[in-house]
Amino acid sequence: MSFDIDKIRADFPILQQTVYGKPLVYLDNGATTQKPNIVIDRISDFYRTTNANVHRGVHFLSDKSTQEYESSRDFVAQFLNASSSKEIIFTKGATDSINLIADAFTQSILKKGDQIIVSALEHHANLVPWQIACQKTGAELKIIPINEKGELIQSEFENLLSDKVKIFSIAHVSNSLGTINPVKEMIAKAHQFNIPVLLDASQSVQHIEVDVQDLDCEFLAFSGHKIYAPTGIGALYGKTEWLEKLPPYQSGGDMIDQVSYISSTYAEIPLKFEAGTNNYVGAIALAEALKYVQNIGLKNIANYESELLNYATQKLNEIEALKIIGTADKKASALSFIIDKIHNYDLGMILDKMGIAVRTGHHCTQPLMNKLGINGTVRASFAIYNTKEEVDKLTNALLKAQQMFS
Amino acid sequence: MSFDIDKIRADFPILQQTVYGKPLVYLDNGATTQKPNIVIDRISDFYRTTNANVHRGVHFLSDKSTQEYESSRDFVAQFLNASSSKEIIFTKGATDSINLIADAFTQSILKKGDQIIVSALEHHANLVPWQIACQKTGAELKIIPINEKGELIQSEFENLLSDKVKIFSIAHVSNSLGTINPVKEMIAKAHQFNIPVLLDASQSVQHIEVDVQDLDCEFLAFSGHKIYAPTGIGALYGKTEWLEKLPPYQSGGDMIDQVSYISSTYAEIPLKFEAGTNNYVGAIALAEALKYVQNIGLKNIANYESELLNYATQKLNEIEALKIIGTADKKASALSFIIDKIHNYDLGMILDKMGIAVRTGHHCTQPLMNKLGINGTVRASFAIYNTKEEVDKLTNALLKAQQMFS
Amino acid sequence: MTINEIQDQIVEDFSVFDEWLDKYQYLIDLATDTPQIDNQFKTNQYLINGCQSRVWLHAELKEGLIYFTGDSDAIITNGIISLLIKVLNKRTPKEIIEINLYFIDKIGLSQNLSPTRANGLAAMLKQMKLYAVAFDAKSK
Amino acid sequence: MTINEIQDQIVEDFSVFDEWLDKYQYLIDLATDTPQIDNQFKTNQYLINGCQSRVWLHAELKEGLIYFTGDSDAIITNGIISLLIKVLNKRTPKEIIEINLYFIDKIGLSQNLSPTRANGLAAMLKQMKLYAVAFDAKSK
Ligand SMILES: Cc1ncc(COP(=O)(O)O)c(C=O)c1O
Ligand SMILES: Cc1ncc(COP(=O)(O)O)c(C=O)c1O
Repeated sequence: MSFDIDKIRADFPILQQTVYGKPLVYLDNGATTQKPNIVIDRISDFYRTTNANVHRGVHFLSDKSTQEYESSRDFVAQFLNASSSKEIIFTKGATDSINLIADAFTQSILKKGDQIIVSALEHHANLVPWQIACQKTGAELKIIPINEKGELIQSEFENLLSDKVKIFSIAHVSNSLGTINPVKEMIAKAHQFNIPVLLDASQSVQHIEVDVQDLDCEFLAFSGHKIYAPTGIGALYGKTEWLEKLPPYQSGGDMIDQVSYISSTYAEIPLKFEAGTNNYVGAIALAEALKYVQNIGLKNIANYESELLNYATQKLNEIEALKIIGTADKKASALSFIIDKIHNYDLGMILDKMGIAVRTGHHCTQPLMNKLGINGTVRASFAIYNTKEEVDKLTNALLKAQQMFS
Repeated sequence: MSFDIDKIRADFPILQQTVYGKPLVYLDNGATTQKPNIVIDRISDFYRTTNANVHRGVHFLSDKSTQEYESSRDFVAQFLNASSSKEIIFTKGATDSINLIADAFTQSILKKGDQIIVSALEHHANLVPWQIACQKTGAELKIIPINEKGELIQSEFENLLSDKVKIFSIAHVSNSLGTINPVKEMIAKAHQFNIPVLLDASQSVQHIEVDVQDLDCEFLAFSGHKIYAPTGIGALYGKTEWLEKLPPYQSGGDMIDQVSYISSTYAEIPLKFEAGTNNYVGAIALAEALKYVQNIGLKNIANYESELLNYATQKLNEIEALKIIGTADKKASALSFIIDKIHNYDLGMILDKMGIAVRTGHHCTQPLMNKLGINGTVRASFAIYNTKEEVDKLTNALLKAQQMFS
Repeated sequence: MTINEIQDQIVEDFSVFDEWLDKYQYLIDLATDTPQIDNQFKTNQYLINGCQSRVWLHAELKEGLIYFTGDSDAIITNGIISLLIKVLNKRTPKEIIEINLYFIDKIGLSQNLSPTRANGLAAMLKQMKLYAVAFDAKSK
Repeated sequence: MTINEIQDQIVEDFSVFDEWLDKYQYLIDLATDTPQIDNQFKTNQYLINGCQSRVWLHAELKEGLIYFTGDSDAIITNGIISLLIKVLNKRTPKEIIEINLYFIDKIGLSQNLSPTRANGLAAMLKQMKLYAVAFDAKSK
């Protein structure tokens, strides 16, 4: 399929919205994406025709719901190129997925003296759970530093590798700087020390091709709402042998095999990690969103968005006193910047009044902002439905704002 | 508002569905309820007009989303009569809510020699997390036994009370037998020993009035999907002083105040317990569902459903060889039964073929079934849209099934 | 009779019913035909996972042919076991491994084949094939 | 001028703008009017939570009247502080406690009053009232 931007925009009803009388220019896709009609309708149709609780029923609707839920799992597996559907666990989102793994490692692997590696670019969701794991177990957190372009310093990463490291958890794409980390190479290096790797793909699955077998990561986490799916659903991929050996996270219905008042035995994976009534409608809508993305094609998406990002970078660089934060050679989606003497928050407020939605502040990467010596940035983050005209609007709005504050 | 059953049925589009060419008779409400148009439309409309990530944005849509999310919290607080909105935490569902509390008690309160009380009626979701808490801390699980009607034996409960008990967690209404437990009195008794109480209201909020201040429970958990709201959302109520002193559960964005690479400080309640992007659309739809319920009125609902349950009980009792399991004086929604010499699963299959959706098996209460010496039951569970005609269909179908197996 | 002759026969038997309930009545009636498993095999080892009812299945190889017996505490499940055994009994491992089982679809029970289905038809079938594979391996 | 006279004046000042951007331009221009907080008070203790920009607010009681000073690292926030101080400065604690603040609504900034709003207008207002309550209690 070729990339037909008009058709794509027509798929997203919210883009027809106006804000303060101005057409909405939605550039806050790093925070959450908008939903195409096909996903919204999937949810409504499901509730209108099929809904019943999964896995437990002998009746027609329950069976149909279960089939749709499980084939959604199959689709997620296919989308990530997992080797089996049982390697896919449906979670609440990336934060839930990462917490699940951090908890399992806390319970069963980490000990005093062990180490955990993360990077200086991490979102709080991939930092705080590991800090807590360290507090609970006495393990130590090691941070891969960045260079002035916002790229991880590979030699420093290599220095951190050792047999002491029990897990390495890293963002595929940085949410605040847009840096695409060379994770395939980094995973291979970690494997030389038998270190399992958790990939935080929250900012990558929607922008570039992700193949878990090619990358060879042990775990991968992402959120549905950032890839055109509803809120409240996400996925965790894990290699079978790892999921089988890790202890369960939450407990309750569906995740157990036998229960007595005294004790319980657990179900097989993936159900072992899915306690209670899962968000099966969310899972079904997630699969629908992934199908939508797959139909457009991730190669096409990556090309289109990268062209957009380059165009925006060039345009913004023409603005005097504007400084782009994060100038890695390989970037996706996010464009962070500051303007001399104007607070990012002031800029955000003025852009908002011109109908342009951007994010301001630390983007849940406070330590990174401290490291960079800034209090935050304005971040424009692009998705498949954004256009060069929107980039022009952003540029003009920034020029206008500059005037207002001068 | 008076109870207009035709109008109510018209609100639920799935009830117009046929199954194997027969009109759907949906009596599996204990597993999950169907959704009224107003809730389904709320989700679609939100995605079409308003969606943006909450709490973090300076822009118009983000602000609007946040306001709708927070006013949904206000509504849940009002629905439960909580004294403040910050006592409401949005979770994935009842299982998530109970796991949160069990984890917090495991982390910060339970020690070897302590005790936890649950009842013989509990759903696995309110049993297994406490078993695991016991395994992790060395605390001991005490079970309140039931009498032959399926009621908790109060004198035995009183015998279990002591200073050793650190938490008492109990279902308001039993999902498999329908028993309404006298929780207000039991909570008062527990308080004499300063024991905090978690109420599993998964099977009560949708059927009878629940007022947390009147009941005086410390915590309360329920799932949205069982009260006409979507999957993937639920709530946890907790008294302010308790939520303030318990440690956080998951960690990530939004739940922290300050983060450095070394450590982090936590946000105020309720955000302390809401890590990552929460299911804000689910929360908004949950509030819509609760409004729908409140408009009909829980008194009216309780009256109507209780009449239905009585009618069904009387009708089913007329069937020879049928035995109702659970004959408590006070019951809500669930009607469990077995028929001599016919496996519950066989019955369920035949009812299904007549368009009647019931649940069969242990209903996630395996220990209770073992205790009762049965391998499961057929459970019909009623909601606001069920009718006496549907009860008649169930009765006739059971008679027909009896013939088939004789 | 060949495997396919038996399958065709079953399809014909079911073709007279156009009501679901009649099909199930027939399954119920078939239940009594199931070659009864010896009581000594009614143990956890022979229990099949994934069914709401309990299902035991036993197989043995005699003179190159597999003999299946089974039982369930639910009658309809027993009827289904009975059908499966009718088709698969006294066949060589190789025949079972290579079987093209079309009758389930034709009699309208294929919805029951979903692995998520509580009756475990899929699980039973899988177990029968596993027996065949095991016997086949042994005889090599 | 009375509190309401000042409020009415602000409403009038804003009434000439029908474009959002002009209102914000006016807020930006107002920012320089903010009675500057003494540097010694620009500490965490005087920092207001709940704003994306940093906001410091200080109050002192002199001869029964409250004197507010403030600052923010964001200009628009400073403009808002300036408006609030215009209205609330040099009033008695009682006046501030009992105030009916209608100008925010009338100039179209009431959306900014939501407690979830990142600019923290609600948080600032709350802090100012807290000062008033504290001074009021002390003087009793
Ligand atoms: C009494 C009771 N508690 C807890 C649960 C668990 O709810 P969920 O599966 O929505 O987390 C259920 C649902 O079946 C229930 O009936
Ligand atoms: C890189 C990264 N990791 C994790 C998360 C957390 O995702 P969620 O809030 O959906 O759980 C985000 C979202 O902002 C992110 O950008």
